[in-house]
Amino acid sequence: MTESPPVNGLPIRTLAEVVENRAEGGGGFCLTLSVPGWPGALPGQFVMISAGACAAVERWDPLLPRPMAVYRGHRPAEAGGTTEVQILFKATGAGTRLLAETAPGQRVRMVGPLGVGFPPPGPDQRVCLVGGGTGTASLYEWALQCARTQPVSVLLGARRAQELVGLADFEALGVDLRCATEDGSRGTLGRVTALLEPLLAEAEPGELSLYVCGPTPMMRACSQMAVRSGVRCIVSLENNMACGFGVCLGCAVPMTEGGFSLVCRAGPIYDARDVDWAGLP
Amino acid sequence: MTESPPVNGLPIRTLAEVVENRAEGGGGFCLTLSVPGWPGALPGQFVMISAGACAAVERWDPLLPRPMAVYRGHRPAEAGGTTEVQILFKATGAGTRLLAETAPGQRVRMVGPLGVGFPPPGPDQRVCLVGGGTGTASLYEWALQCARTQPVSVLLGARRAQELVGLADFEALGVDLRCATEDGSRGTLGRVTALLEPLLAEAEPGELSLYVCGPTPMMRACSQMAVRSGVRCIVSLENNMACGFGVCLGCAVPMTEGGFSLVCRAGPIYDARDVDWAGLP
Amino acid sequence: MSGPVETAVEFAGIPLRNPVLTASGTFGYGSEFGPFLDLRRIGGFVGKSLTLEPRFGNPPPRIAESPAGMLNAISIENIGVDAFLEEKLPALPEGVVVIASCFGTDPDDYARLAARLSDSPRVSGVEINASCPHVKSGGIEFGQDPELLKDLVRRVREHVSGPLIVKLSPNVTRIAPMAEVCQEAGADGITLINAIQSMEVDVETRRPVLANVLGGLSGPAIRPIALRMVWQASRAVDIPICGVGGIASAEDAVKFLLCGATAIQVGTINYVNPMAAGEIADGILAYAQRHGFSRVADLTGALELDRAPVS
Amino acid sequence: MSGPVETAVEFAGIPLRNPVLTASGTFGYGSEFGPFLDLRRIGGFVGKSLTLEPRFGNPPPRIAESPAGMLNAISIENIGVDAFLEEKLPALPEGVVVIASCFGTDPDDYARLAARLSDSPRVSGVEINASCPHVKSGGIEFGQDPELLKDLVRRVREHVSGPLIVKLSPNVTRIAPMAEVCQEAGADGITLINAIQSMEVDVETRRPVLANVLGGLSGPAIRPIALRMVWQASRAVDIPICGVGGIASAEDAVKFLLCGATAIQVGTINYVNPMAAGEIADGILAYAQRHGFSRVADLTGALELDRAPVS
Ligand SMILES: Cc1cc2nc3c(=O)[nH]c(=O)nc-3n(C[C@H](O)[C@H](O)[C@H](O)COP(=O)(O)OP(=O)(O)OC[C@H]3O[C@@H](n4cnc5c(N)ncnc54)[C@H](O)[C@@H]3O)c2cc1C
Ligand SMILES: Cc1cc2nc3c(=O)[nH]c(=O)nc-3n(C[C@H](O)[C@H](O)[C@H](O)COP(=O)(O)OP(=O)(O)OC[C@H]3O[C@@H](n4cnc5c(N)ncnc54)[C@H](O)[C@@H]3O)c2cc1C
Ligand SMILES: Cc1cc2nc3c(=O)[nH]c(=O)nc-3n(C[C@H](O)[C@H](O)[C@H](O)COP(=O)(O)O)c2cc1C
Ligand SMILES: Cc1cc2nc3c(=O)[nH]c(=O)nc-3n(C[C@H](O)[C@H](O)[C@H](O)COP(=O)(O)O)c2cc1C
Ligand code: FES
Ligand code: FES
Repeated sequence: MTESPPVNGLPIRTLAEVVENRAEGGGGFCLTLSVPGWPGALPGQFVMISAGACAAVERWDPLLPRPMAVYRGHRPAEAGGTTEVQILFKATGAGTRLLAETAPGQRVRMVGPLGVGFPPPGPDQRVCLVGGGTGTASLYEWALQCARTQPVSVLLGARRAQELVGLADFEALGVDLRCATEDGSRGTLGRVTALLEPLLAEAEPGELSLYVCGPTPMMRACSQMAVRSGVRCIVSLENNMACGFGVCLGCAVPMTEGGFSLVCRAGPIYDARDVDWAGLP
Repeated sequence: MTESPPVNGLPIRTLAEVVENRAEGGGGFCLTLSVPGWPGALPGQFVMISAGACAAVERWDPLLPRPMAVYRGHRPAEAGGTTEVQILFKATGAGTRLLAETAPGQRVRMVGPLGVGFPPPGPDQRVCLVGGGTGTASLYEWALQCARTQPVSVLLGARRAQELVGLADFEALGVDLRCATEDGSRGTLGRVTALLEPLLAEAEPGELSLYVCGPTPMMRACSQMAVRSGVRCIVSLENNMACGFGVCLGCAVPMTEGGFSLVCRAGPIYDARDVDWAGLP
Repeated sequence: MSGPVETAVEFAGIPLRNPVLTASGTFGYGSEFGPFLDLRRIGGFVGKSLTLEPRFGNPPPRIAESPAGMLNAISIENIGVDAFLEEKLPALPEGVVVIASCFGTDPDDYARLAARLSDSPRVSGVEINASCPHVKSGGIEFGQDPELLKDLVRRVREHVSGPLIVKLSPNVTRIAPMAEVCQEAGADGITLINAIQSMEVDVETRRPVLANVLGGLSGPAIRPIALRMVWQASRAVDIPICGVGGIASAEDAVKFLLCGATAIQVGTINYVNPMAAGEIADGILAYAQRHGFSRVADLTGALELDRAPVS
Repeated sequence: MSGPVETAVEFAGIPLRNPVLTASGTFGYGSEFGPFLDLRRIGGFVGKSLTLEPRFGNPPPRIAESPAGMLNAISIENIGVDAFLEEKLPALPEGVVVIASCFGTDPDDYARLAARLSDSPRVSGVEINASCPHVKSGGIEFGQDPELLKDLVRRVREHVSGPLIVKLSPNVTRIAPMAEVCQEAGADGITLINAIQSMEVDVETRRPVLANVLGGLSGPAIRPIALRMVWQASRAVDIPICGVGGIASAEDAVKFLLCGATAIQVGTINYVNPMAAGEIADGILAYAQRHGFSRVADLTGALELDRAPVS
C-alpha cells in the first residue's frame, strides 16, 4: 500500500455553509463551502457530505452522505475561523442532485478530511496526472503542489468539452495540459488513455509517476498500461461509502495480496498494483 | 350529516408553482400557489399538499401529503389558465416546516379540491364564525360569502396576537370581528369560547348559525356550548389524513349514531351533533 | 430497439393489459380514482378486503407516519360483499379488471365469500387476504402458520373455480414454505407482501400513536424487504407472483419483475400521487423499450446473478 | 421539574452512565470515533462482532441505499478476538464501557469466544450475535429457531459468568418466544433488532446491487418494526431489553425506552452523523427533565395504554 505524509489534522464533523454553488455546464457544479475550524487537507483527501439533511427538517431519504474529493482549499482555518473548501461534482444520482439544488446560505453536513493523501513522486520524476470525469476533482491540489517542484503533465478526459470539469483552473496552472473528449468537441477525439499511450511510450521506467482518478474502467486501463510500461501508477478509487471513516466496512476493495482494504481509511489512494482490479465491481 | 351544495369541479392532481410564501409572524405562513386548471373550490374544501416531494429528487421522508384548507382563491381557472390559490399554515411538524421553506418558483404536489363545502345558514339567520389557530384558514372564504347576504360575526382565538392568522384579511371584510388571545396581547384575555358565550346567551335558538374550525378541544367546547343554547353548530374537523379522497380510511371520525365517517369525503364539515366527540383522539 | 413492446401479461390465469395492479386497501373500490386515472390504463385493481357483512374498523387514530413509510390500523373496514357486488361493481367502466379481496375469521367465511365474488362475471379473480397485521383474529394467523394456511387455501379452492390468489404476510420467519403450501393447495398465484407489523409512539403523550397500538408498515421503507421475499418466493414455486411493497416508481416496479414477479401492485403511493399507477405502467413500457425487451412479460425473472446466491 | 436527573441505568447487570450504547458493526472497535465523540459521554459501545480467527467479509459491493435505509452484506469481517483483546482494548480510554459481540458457526465457537472475551477485565459484557442476516451458516439460523437458540444460549451461559446478552433476529414470525428462550437459558439481557433480510436490484445492470444478493436493512426505515418487537419482547420477559433499529434522534430513543427498553443502541445513524450517540444521550436527559422524570430509568416501560392492547 502507498505511504503518504501524515494527515495534518484530525477530521471534524461540522455544518458547512454554502457560499456559492456554480453550475459548470455538462451537469457539473462547483460548490464553495465555508467550513468552520477546517483542519486542512492533504491533496487526495476527501469529505463526506450530506445535502439537504440539515434543512428545517431532518429527512432520511436519501440517508447516506456522499464522498467528495476536496477540490480546492486545503489550508487550515485560522483559530476560531473558517476556510473555504471547494467541491466539484456532477449531478447524477439522488445525493448529487440534491447537492446541486443547495443555495448560498444553506448548510450541508460534512465530515472530513478523510483518507490519505497522494504519495510524493521521486525527486527527479516527471509527474503525469490523468483525470476522467469528476475524478479530475481529486487531482487539482496535487497538480498545484507537484508543479512547484517538478514537470507536470495533466491529461483530462470526458465525454464532451462541457464535462471537462475544472478545466479553467487547470489551464491557469500553466502546466502541460491535454484533453480528450469522446465526441471530439475539445482536444483529441477519443479516450484519455489515447493521450496516455504516447506519454508512456516515451517514458523511461522510473522517470515518470502516474496519478489517476476517474471511472473504474478508465483507472483499470491506465493501470494496465502503466504496469506494461513499468511505470509507477497511483490511483484514487471512488467506491461507494456509508461512513467514510472506517467503521461500516462497506467500501472494501479486494487486494492483489488477498483480503480487502478499506478505501476510506487505507485509501482512497493506492498503488495500482496492489488493487485486485478483477474483483472490483 | 350536513348537506352542502355540489362540488363545482372534480378534484385534480397537479404540480402547483409557488408564487409567494410570506412569513406572517408567530410561525404562520401564507403560501400563494399558481394552480393550472384549478376547478374552483367551495368554501370549506381543502387540498392535499406535499412539500419538497417534487424537487429534483423524489424523497419519501416525510411520505404523506398534508391536508390544508383553501384559504383564498376558490375561483376556477379560465380554460387552459391558472388560478392563484392561497394556503395559510403554521410551521409545526415535518410537513409544514418543509412547506415553510419552499421558495417562489418551486413546485409542490397538490390534489384537490376535496371534501364538501359549508352548508348555508338559514336565510334570516345571523352567522357566527369561530376560528382557533390555523383553523381560521377554513373560514375566510365562507365569511366573505356569508357577508354578502347576512350579518356576520367572526371570533378569532390564538395564543398570542402574532398567531391570529389572516387577521388583516378578516379586518378588511368589514364584519363584526372580535379576538381573544391567551396572553391578552390582542383583544380579550383568554380563549375564544369566552367571546362566544355572550353571543350565544343573547341569541334566540334558530336565529344563529355557528361555524367553528380549530383545535379539537376548542371545537368540542364550542359544540357543547351551542348544543346547550340550542344553536346549530357546524364544525370543520382537522383529522390526520393519508389520501384525502376516501381510499385509505385513515381519517375516520366516530359518529353519534355509531360507526365512522370519512372526514376527507363526508367532511371535513359536520353538524357538531353528529360527531361523537368522546371518541375523538 | 424501437419496435412496439407487448405489455400484456397473464397473472394467475387473468389476462392483464399490463402488469400494474393496485393494492387492496389503497384503491378503495376503484371509482374513487375516477378523477385522476383512467383505470383502463393499468392492468387492473384489487379492491379493499371484503367481509360477508359490512364492517367498521378500528377507532382513530388509524394512521401514523414514519421515515419513508406509514403505519395503518384500519382493520378491514368495508361495505360488505353485497354492497360491493350490487353497488360498486356495476358503477365501474367496462374493461376494468377487478380482483376482489376477501377476509374472514375462519376458512368457512373465506370460502363463502370467495365463492360469491368469484361467481360474479365482473370479478376476474379473488385474492385471499391471509395477512392483515392488525385484526384481533383471523388474517395474520393464517398467514403465519403453514398448516392453517394450507387448510384455508384448500377449503377456498374447493369453492372457487376461477383465479385464486393468496396474499401472504411478511411477518414470517421464512416466506418460501408459505408460498409452497399455497401452490400445493391449488392457488393460481401469490401476492406479497402485506404491511409489516409495526408500532409508533408519541413521545409527548407517551402513548402509542395508533389507538390499536399495533399497525402495519407500508410504503418505500419496506421495499427492500418485499423485494427479498418476492425473490425468495419466486424461487420456491412455479405459480406466478404479484409483488407489492413500497413501489413508488417504474424502476421500483421493474425490480420486482426482475426478481420474479409477473405483476406488481401499487399501494401506499396511490395516496401520495393518485396518478402513480398509470405513470408506473407507462414507465415499465419505456424501460422495456429502452432495454430491448419486446415483451414486458420477459422482464419477469430476468435478474442476472453473478454468483451462487445465498438464500 | 428542574432538579438534576439521574441518567444512569443498569442493563444486564452492567452499570451504564446513560442508556445510550452504539450498535455492533456501526462503531468499529471504538477508537474510530475518537475525533468526533468522547466515548465517556455515552453509556458504552458494542464492538464489531468478533470470531475466533480474523475473518474477511463478502466481496464488494457490500452496501446499498434504500428509502430512509441502507442494506449491508459485510458478513462479520473482523480482526479476530486476539487482535481485539491485545490491540484494540488497551488503546481505549479508561472509563469506557465495552460490550464485546461474538459470532460463530456453532455453539462451541460462541462459547469459547464469549468465555475469552468475558474474562477480560476491560469487557463489561458479551453480546451474542445470533442474527446476522447475510452469513451463509451460523448466526441467523440460531436466531430463527427457538430450540437452536436455547441450546446456544445455554452453552454459552455455562462458560460465561459475566453479563451475557443475546442479540435477536427480526426475521422471525414471533419475537416473544425467542425472547423467552433466552431468558430461560439464562441470558442477562436481550438486544433487538438486527438488520432485516432484504434485497436491492440495479435496474440498469439487472443485477442485485449487493454481490451477496441478500443483505440486511437498517436505518430509520425499520424503526417502527424494531419498536414493535421491543414492545412485544418486553411484555414477554423480565430480563432487560436493549432496543436498536433506526434510532436517529433522542425522541426515537425515548420511544424505545417507553416501549420497555432499558438501554438503546445507535446504529446506522453513526455513519451519517458520528456525533449522533452523544447528541442522543443529551437529548434523552433533556426529555426526562422536560417531562418531570427524576431518573432516566423511569422512562423504561412508561408507555400509557388506553385500551387493552392487541398483541
Ligand atoms: C474518495 C472519493 C472521492 C470522490 N470525489 C468525488 C468528487 O469530487 N466529485 C464527484 O462528483 N464524485 C466524487 N466521488 C464519487 C461520488 O461519491 C459518487 O458519484 C456519488 O456517491 C454519487 O452519488 P449520487 O447521490 O449522485 O448517486 P446515487 O446513485 O444516489 O448514489 C450513490 C450512493 O447510492 C448507493 N448506490 C450506488 N449505486 C447504487 C445502485 N445501483 N443501487 C442502489 N444503490 C446504489 C451507494 O451506496 C452510494 O451511497 C468520489 C468518491 C469517492 C469514494
Ligand atoms: C381538512 C383539513 C384542513 C386543514 N387546514 C389547515 C390549514 O389551513 N392550515 C394549517 O396549518 N393546518 C391545517 N390542517 C391541519 C394540518 O393538516 C396539520 O396541522 C398538518 O398535517 C400538520 O402537519 P405537520 O407536517 O406540520 O405535522 P406533523 O407532526 O409532521 O404531522 C402530521 C402528520 O403526521 C402524522 N402524525 C401526526 N401526529 C403524529 C404523531 N404524534 N406521531 C406520529 N405521526 C403523527 C399524521 O399522519 C400526519 O400526516 C388541516 C387539516 C384538515 C384535516
Ligand atoms: C391504509 C391501508 C389499508 C390496507 N388495507 C388492506 C386490505 O384491506 N387488504 C389487504 O390485503 N391489504 C391491505 N393493505 C396492504 C396493502 O395492500 C399492501 O400490501 C401494503 O400496503 C404494502 O404495499 P405498499 O408499501 O405499496 O403500500 C392496506 C395498506 C394500507 C396502507
Ligand atoms: C454495516 C453494518 C454492519 C453491521 N454489523 C453487525 C455485526 O457485526 N454484528 C451485529 O450484531 N450487528 C451488526 N449490524 C447490525 C446493527 O448492529 C443493528 O442491529 C442494525 O443495523 C439495526 O440498527 P440501526 O437501524 O440503528 O442501524 C450491522 C449493521 C450495519 C449497518
Ligand atoms: S466507508 Fe465505511 S468503512 Fe469505509
Ligand atoms: S384521508 Fe384517506 S380516506 Fe380520508
